[in-house]
This record gives sequence, structure tokens and C-alpha cells, in this order.
Amino acid sequence: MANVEKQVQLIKDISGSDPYKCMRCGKCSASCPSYNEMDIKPHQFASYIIRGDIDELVESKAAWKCLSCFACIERCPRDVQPGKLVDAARQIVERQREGDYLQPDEIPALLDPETPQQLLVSAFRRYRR
Amino acid sequence: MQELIDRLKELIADGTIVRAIGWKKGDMPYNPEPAYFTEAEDFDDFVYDGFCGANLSKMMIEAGKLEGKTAVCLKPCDTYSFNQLIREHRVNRENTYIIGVGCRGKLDIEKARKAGIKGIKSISGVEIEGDGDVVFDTIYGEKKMAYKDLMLDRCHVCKGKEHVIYDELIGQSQDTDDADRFEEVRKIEAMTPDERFAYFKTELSKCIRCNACRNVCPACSCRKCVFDNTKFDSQQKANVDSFEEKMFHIIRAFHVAGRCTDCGECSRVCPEGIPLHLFNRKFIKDIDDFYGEFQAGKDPEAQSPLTDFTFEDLEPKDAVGRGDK
Amino acid sequence: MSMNEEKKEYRPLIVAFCCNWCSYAGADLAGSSRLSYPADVKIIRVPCSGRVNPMFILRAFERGADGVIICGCHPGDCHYSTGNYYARRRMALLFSMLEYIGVENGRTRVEWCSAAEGAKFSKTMNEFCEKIQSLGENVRLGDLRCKN
Amino acid sequence: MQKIGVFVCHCGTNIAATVDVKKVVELVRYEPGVVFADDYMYMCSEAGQEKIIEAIKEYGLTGLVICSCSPRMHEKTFRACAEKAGLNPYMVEVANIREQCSWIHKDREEATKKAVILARAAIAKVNLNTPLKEGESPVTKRALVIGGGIAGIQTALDIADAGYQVDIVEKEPSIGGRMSQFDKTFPTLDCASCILTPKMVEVNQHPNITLYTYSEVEKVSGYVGNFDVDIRKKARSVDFDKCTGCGECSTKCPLGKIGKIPSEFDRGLKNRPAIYMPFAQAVPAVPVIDRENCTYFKTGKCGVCAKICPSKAVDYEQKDEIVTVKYGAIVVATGFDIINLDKFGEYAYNESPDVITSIELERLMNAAGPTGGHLERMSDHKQPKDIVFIQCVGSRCDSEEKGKPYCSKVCCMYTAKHAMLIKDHWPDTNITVFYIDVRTPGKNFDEFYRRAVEQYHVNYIKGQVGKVKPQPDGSLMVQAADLLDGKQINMKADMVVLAAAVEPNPGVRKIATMLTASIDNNNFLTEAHAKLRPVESPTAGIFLSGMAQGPKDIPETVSQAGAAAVKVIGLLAKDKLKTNPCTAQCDTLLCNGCSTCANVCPYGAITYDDVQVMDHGLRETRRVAQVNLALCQGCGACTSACPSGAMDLQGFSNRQITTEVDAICR
Repeated sequence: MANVEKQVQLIKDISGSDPYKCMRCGKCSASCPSYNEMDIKPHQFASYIIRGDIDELVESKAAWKCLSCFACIERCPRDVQPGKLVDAARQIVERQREGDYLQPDEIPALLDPETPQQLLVSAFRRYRR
Repeated sequence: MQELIDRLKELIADGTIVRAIGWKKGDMPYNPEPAYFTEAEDFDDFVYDGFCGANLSKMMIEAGKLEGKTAVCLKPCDTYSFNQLIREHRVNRENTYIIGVGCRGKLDIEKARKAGIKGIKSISGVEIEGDGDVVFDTIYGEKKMAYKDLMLDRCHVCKGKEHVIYDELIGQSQDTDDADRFEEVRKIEAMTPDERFAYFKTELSKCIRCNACRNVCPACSCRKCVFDNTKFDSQQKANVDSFEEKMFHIIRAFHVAGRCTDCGECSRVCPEGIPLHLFNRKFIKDIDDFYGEFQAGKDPEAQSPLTDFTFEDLEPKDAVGRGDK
Repeated sequence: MSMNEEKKEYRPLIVAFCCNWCSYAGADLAGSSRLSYPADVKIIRVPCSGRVNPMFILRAFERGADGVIICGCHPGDCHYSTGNYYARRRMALLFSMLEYIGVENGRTRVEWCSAAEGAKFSKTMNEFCEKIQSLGENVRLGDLRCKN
Repeated sequence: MQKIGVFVCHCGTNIAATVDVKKVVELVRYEPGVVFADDYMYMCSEAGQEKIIEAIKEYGLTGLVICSCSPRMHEKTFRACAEKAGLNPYMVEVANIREQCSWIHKDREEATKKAVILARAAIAKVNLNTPLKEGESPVTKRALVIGGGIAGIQTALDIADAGYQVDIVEKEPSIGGRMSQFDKTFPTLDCASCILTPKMVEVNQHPNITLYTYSEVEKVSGYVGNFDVDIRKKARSVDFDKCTGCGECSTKCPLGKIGKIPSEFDRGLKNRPAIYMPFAQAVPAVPVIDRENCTYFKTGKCGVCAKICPSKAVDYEQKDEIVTVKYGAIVVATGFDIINLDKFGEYAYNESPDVITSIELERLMNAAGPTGGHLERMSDHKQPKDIVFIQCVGSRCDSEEKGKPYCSKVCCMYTAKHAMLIKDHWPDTNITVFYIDVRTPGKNFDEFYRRAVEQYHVNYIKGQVGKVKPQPDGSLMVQAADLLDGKQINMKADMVVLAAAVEPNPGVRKIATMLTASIDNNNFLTEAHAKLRPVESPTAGIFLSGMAQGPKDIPETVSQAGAAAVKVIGLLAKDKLKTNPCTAQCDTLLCNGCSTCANVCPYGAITYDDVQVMDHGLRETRRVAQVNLALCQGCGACTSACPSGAMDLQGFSNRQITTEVDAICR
């Protein structure tokens, strides 16, 4: 239980967004280009985190089908930013592998087939500025 | 000086004025005191020299109520104070005849004492018209000091030799401004908070609450000081540790903020030598920085910065921490 | 600074002057919205921030307050049109003077808070309490004449 | 020494749940001056007040401290209660131990401690209270209504019908406001102009109503009962008395044919001439010249309208005129507009003429509108087959960058109305409404919405639209997700209608500042109390009507307009108002006559006089400040500016505040 709370907190910390702000309007799902590929839809991310079903979210296909196109982040009227939430879920998986913080020049050497492409794409989009 | 005496006598004789306010000789050559002159023989004691530092403008508050006109001798800087008093309706301009007297800077006997000059019998070279050194005849012989070196600190940051209000001028004035008015304030601002606190603690702990600063100050012109009325429960004379005791100087400085002309009388009269003008000058500097340059007493029509505002005024939170890197 | 072996939990004493029209109502709104802030804050109702005489602030410090905050209507929104403008100048000068004599920054604060800003009121008070908590007990402002 | 009674209220559990009320009573009992202390479940109740009255009589109390809810709530109640028992009402102080204590603190011990301190401060203050007497000020029996929409019209009519003079100031050339742009109204589908126009005419003909159209409030001074308002009557360039409203000028204006000036009334869907009436039923039926666009005003040439006007009413030389009028009360009914949609690029409003707002749709469906009531696409003038409605555009957003945080309240209902009206006229139109929630609280409201679904088969889909994309073939692709079916939808539409969020008329901030009426973060005017005083501003004499106060539909606006009118009538019916006795007072023995206070007084309430004073046996004439009690509003600015402390504020005196500080810091 405590572990779940910690994970929820971690997701909030990494994403910097508050799942409780979600009003289930579905603009994210409407905007999502990967919608059909996802088992958990973008507008459901917040509910999973609020309920504490982090494992399910982390193990979902959805987490790795997100293209990090950021359309949902851009359009979310409530600043819940589902794309950031799911990105945080991915980060949790990766951090459990103890691959925590990286310097940019370390990346090429670390690029092993085990690192999910999606994580890199998202990371680059997220930190591009 | 003789020209001044002759003119004052003449004014009394022709009925223009009933009395004059000037300085008369003190018990020592360096401590003349403010006085009223009405009869011709009163003028035997009249003196006006480098040691006549006292700002006589405040005396007009009471003198203005007397029957008939009063002449008052004002140095250039004193006229700012007088203007400020006019703005606050504290003096009766109609009843005042202002003689703008010349000034080449006023002298501070403490400077001589610090230079080791003791046992003074007489002093020469302090006339307004002169331009030589000051010569002390002491019981240890003759000592000399440059006039400038003997000047009050305030005269080194003189506002200028022009009188801003007068009925007639007698005597020449000189520019004595050779220092930066806010340098001392800046020096304190540059200290760490601990140093600043230590500095003011040292200075203020000397205060004996003699009220000399308050009584001499031409801006502190209230009929009854807030510290003497019951409106704030701030007068608790029995209790040495009272509010008044602790906050006196800061409240006094605040009360004259925007009204203080920086005449420097507070520091001149403080028997403990506390540099009280540093409070006032800090307010003046802040007012200049925050709301644009303002010289109290320059223009009696100008709105005081504390009774004025603009929509975009500085927020209080931005008024502090400006020195922090 | 001497530190006691066992540190008693320090709770600051904070006096808040709130104008009746905006900030006091904002504080009421914070209350009816149940937006909590520490009980260290005690509010004194004044008609306008322009009513706050610097004497009151110094008095509070002298009597042992650790922080004083003045809340008023936003510039332009004063119920009496202009009171907060004068307060703003007065406080800017006073705060700068307090800093000048070596008092820690942050013990005094001015915040504009409307009747609709209950959340802002609560947030402001929380921040202010935190700041005062970190500054600790007010020693310097207790006696500006500094005679111990 | 005062004899003070302290009464601590439980407020049910509102206070008692967090504050140990009994303990507060025990601890304040021995405070200086306190002779009686007690607690009660509801101090403000009849029984509670009875308790206070009894105690006043039994113990001969000279001062009261009530520890209860905010003084903004019940100070008046307790003052009246004291008065009933023969005590001066200003001998009452309220310690706010609910809003500022029990409701925000959780720890019982801490909250109790704070309650005691707040009570002590109030006790200390009461010890210094003095009986105060209210003054009187006259009431100007005339009201001003700012805004001539349905809210302002209804307020004005109600006040005028009660027999008081009312002026309406409207910045547009005609009254009517937003409602005059609407086609039909929900939930009964009445034609908007059929119900509004008669009211507009009534306003125009009412003997008690004066209309200032094409006018703006320029300056407001004074106070409740005695406002002075400067109204700028903008130059209409048409002589009011000569014009017959024949409309010949508008027809002949060369710019009307060129068609470069978009009509504000038709939301830019149609053009208008430079001399124009906004719409056919405009009141007054007198055109104005839009000087910014008029060729005569730009180049000095043309002058057609002046030449053809049969009654020679066109007057190019007319100037803005400023009139100053006295009012007893002012109603703000400045209404609303819809938000700018620039930041919603995903909905392609600026890209495609076929993406329109709901107000534009109103115009398109109106028989007097740009298309004569025929629904057509602005791009190709074809009748749309598939129409998509998008709800909550810019409403219910989290941050200012995204939009407005509130629900605009009217969109769900007018969208159902639009859907039904379209289906009624053109039954084979397919209508899809994308919603987040359908909100229909109100009489016959949900029934109305259900009719759209059940009778008209309007397709409601839960899920906000993500994107509207104009297609090369001229259609629009709408991308959304049906959240309940779990399907993403890509739907072709011929027309998209956006339910854009409402916002207060942007001019309201300036007006609120002039009136010193408070305004919230969304520019809605704040009411004096959200529940109990919803049509009054906290500023006395200022009343609120319509959307200026918050989103509301026409029935609600009309009821609020009536309520505001009643409050105004209640005020104007009085011959005299009691004035706040908490005014400034000058101690002539301390006053220096320095004028500092007069410089900061916002009301010009301070003058100086030479008066004879006796100061410790010394008789002299001094220049001292005098406060005009009718003008003084009790802000206290003078008291803080006064160097000598001569100026003091009754009810909030220097000593009272200082003693409160001391009590808190004890």
C-alpha cells in the first residue's frame, strides 16, 4: 500500500501535473493519434493514477504506444496533461532499472536495444529546449 | 556682520519690523545662541559668524504669532526649511521679513577638538566675509586649521548657495559642496545586515532621550509630539522600556520623511554625536530612487511624496533586497 | 546565536492587518472555503490598508510579534479609491528603512488580496508563516534603540 | 471602566467542533472589564439575542463582545440587538472565531488558544469604545442603470414603475444588448425580439426613464444616496429632435454598397453603412455616423446623407457632450460577450468561415439576419447537412492561458435549442453535439434537452472534440472520441458551431474601478454576500444585475434585474440615509493645520478653519482641520498621514488598534 502511494507521488512529481484536476472531458483521447492502439485510453490515465492502479498502467501497452506527440498536453483544458502522466509511468519503469539521470553525452554509449524507443523519443521531446 | 546689524537696526527704526531673530554671543567663542533682538542695545551682543549653525526658521512658528513683523536671518539651507513650514501652514509669511544671510559653510567645534585643539581663548578667521584659515588662540598657543577642515559634515553636501525664499539678501555665499550626499548611506547599505545592525546598535545605544533632535528639527513642528499625547498609548514615561524609548528614532525619522529638508540640525545638536541624519537621508535617498528626485522645501507648492502616488509605484516587496546579489 | 539543547517547537507570532473590504473578506472566504493556514496568524480588521499607521507595525514588533503583514485591495481597486496607494508608499519606505538598520528582510510584507481571493489569502499566509518560521524569533525589532 | 459581556457562539458545530467554547468562556471571564461571559448554541438566533438582551439588563453591561462568525456576517444583527436593550450599537465588537479560526484550523487546542486571543483583542478594544451616533445624509431620488441590455431594461422598468426617475446609459447606439441578437429563447422557444422589443419601446416611452444611448460613464464621485456621475454623450452626428428614423440615409450611404464595414450587430456576417442603426427595431430609432469609417469624416468629401436627409437631421459638427447628473443608486448591468477564440487554433475558427460561434448561428437563423433566416454556410452559401456542436469551448479550463475556469451555464441549453430549431426547419439535417457534461438544472430544462434527443434525435456524444480540420473539399473533419463507447471518431461536417465561453463585458473593469465596486479574477462583479446579498455590491449604493455578476440565462437575468430594482427602490424610498459614524475626527488641540490630511483625503471631506482654542489656559486662534461628516467615509487615510496624531478615526482609533495589537502580542 505504502508502495503504491509512493508511486503515485512519484508520478505526480515527475509529471508535475495533478490527476485530480481531470474532468474527463476526453479532449486527449479525441486528439490522440495512437488511440486505437491503446488498451488504456488517454482520458483514463488520470483515473488509474487516482485509484493507484500504477502497475496496470505501467504494464499497459498504452504506455509504450504513446508517441509523445504532446497533442494532449497542448490541448488539455485542465492542465492534467495525460502525456506527461504516461511519460512519468515510463520513467518509473526505467528508474527501477536504475537508469536514473543521464548526461546528454552519455546517451550514445547507453543506447542498448533494451531501452525502449518511446522513452528516448519522449525524453528528447520533453527536454528539447 | 556690521552691515547686517546696521540693516536690522534700520528696519526696526523705520518700523518695517518689530524685532529680529539672529544669534547672540555665547559663553564661548564657538557657541553663539539664537536670540530675539528688539532694542538697539540688544545688538551689542549680535553675532553672525561661522559658528552660527543654528537653523532659525523654526523659531518663526512662535514669532509669527507675535504682534508686528519679525525679521529672521536665514542661511541658504534654512530657507528650505522655511519653505517647508510655509507649505505646512506653520509659519506666517506675512509676518516674516526674511533676511537671506551669506554663508561659507558652518563650523563644527568637535572637528577642532578631534584635531587636538584645547583650551580655546578666542577664535579668528570665522567671519562670513573672510576666506582664510581659522586661527585658534589657546592657552597652549596659536593653532591653525583650514576653514574647510573645520566645517560641519552637512556643509560638505550643501544644497547650494542660493536662498529659495527671502525678502532681501545680505552678504555673499559660497558653494561648499564637495562630497556625495548619499555616500554615507551607501556605505551602510553595502554592509551585511549584521554589520548594519551592529552599527546602529552602537550608535543608538548612546541616546539619552534628551529630545534635542526633536526640538531643533524644523520639520518636527507639531504643537504636541505624538510621543507626548495619549493617542497611541505611546507615552509611558514611567516605563523605561517603553515603546517610545525603543522606537523613538525610527518613528521620528518616518514622521519627517518627505518633509525633512536635510538641514542636518539633528546631528549637529545631538550631545552624544549620533549621526541621526543618516535616517533622514536614507528616506530621502529612497524617495529619490523610488519616486523621482524630491527636495523638500524647494517648492512650497510641490506635493510631498508621501501624500502622492502613481498607479505603477514600486511594490513594498521590491523596496527591499535591492542590494542583494 | 545560542541554541538550546532541546529545541522547543517555535511558533511565530504574526499580526495581519486586513482591510475590511477586500482582504478581510478574502480571509473570510478562505475560512468558508476551509483553506487552512497556521493559527499563528491573528487578524486585525482595519477599514483600509491606508489606515495602517507605521506606529502599529512597530508597536507589534516591540510587543513581540515576529512578523507583520498588511493586506489591502489591489492597486486601483481600493474601496476608498486611493488608500492603498498611500499605504504602498508608506510601507515601501518603512520596509526599506528596517532593512537599512539591519533587520532581516521578510518580517514585513504587503500583499494585495481581493474579496474573491480566498485561495490567495490562504497561500499568502502559509508562505508568510513559513518565512517567519525560518527566520525564527524576532530579536532585532524588539528594540530599535538596541539597549539590551 | 466598562462592564463587558462576552458571548461565545457554538454556531452549532461550526465553531464548537474545533474551538472549546466553554474553555474560551472560562479564560476570558477574568479579562479586564469583563463582568459576564457565557456561551450559546446560536448567538444570532432569537433565543441567543434574547440572552444578550437579558444580560445587558441584568448586569448593566456597557460593552459587548460576541465571539462568533465574521463581523461582515452578523455585526449588524448584534448591533441591532444591543440597541434593543438600550445599549449604543457601537459598543459591540465581534471576534471572528469562525471564518478566521474554527474553519481553518484543525487542532482543537490551537484553535481554542487563538479564539481566546481574538476574544481578548476584541475585549481590549471594547474597553476603549465610545458610543457613536449615526449621522444622516439625503438621498437623491434618481437611479442610474449602466447597460441597456435585458438586465438593464428590466431593472430600469421596475424602478420607473415604482415612481422613481431612472437613467440608462448604453454605449451602443441602441438598447437591446445581446438578447436583441438572439433568434429564439429557451426553454419555450419564444422569439427573442417578440418579447424584447415591447420592453425596449416601453423604456423609450416611459415618463420616468431617460435614455443615454451611444454614451458612456466617464466619472463617478460621491457615495450612496449622493453620487455625481459624468456621462459622455458621444456625438451621434444626427440631430435627435429632427430625425424621423426614416432610414433614407442608411440606404443611400455609398459605403453601404461597397460593404467594407462589418456589422457589429450581425457579428461580422454582414456589412453596414457608415450611417446606420444597428438593427431595424433599434431604440432609439435614430442612426449614428461611425466617424472612424465615414468618408466625410475621413476626407471631407461625400456628405450624401446630409444632402438626402428629408428633415435635415444630419449634423457633422455635433460634439461629444458631458452631462453631470446626481443619483442615489447605481445599477451595473454591463452584460457579457463571448471570449476571443484565437487561442483555440485546434477548432479552426480563424481558418474556416464554416466554423462559427453560437451567437453567429443565432444571427444566421434570425429572419432579420444576414441570410434572412436561411441557414447556410458562409463559404459557399449551401445549406449544411451535417452540423457538429462543440460544447465548453474555453469554459471550465484550469488556467488563464487555457480559458475561463467557470461553467458558462447557458451553452447546454442554447445548444439544445439550436439543434431543435434546425431540425424543425430542416429535418434531414444530422446534428451531433459533443459534450463533457450536459448541465440542465432549471425548470423544464432537462425536459427540453431530452426532447432534443428523444423527439429530434440529436446525437449527443460524450467527449470533447480534439481537432477540427478544414478539408480540401470544403468540408470539415471533426476528430473526437466517444468516451462511453470507447471509440475514436473522425466525422465529416459541413458546419461546426462552437459554444464559446461567456465573459463579462471587457469595459466593466473600468466601470468597477470608477465605482470602487469589487471585481473578481474573472472580471465578474463581486456581490456583497454570495448567498444573502447577491444583487448588491459590497460598495453601498451599487447594485448588480445580469451577466456582469456571473453567468446566467434570461429568466435568471430578469429575476435578478427585478431584485436589483427592489433594492434600489428600497434605497430611494428613504428620505435620509444613516451615515457611517466611524468617521475621522480632529483633535483641535493637537492639530498643526499642516494640510497633510487634506492632501490624502479622497472625498475632499477635510477643510481648514481658523478657530479659537483654549490650550492650557492659552487662548489663541489656530488653523485646524475640520471633517465634514457627511462626506467622510471613514477610510482613515488621514489618520496615518497625520504627523501629530490629531486626526483619529472613530471606531478604529489609534488607541483601539494599538490595544488590539498589544492584546494579540501579549
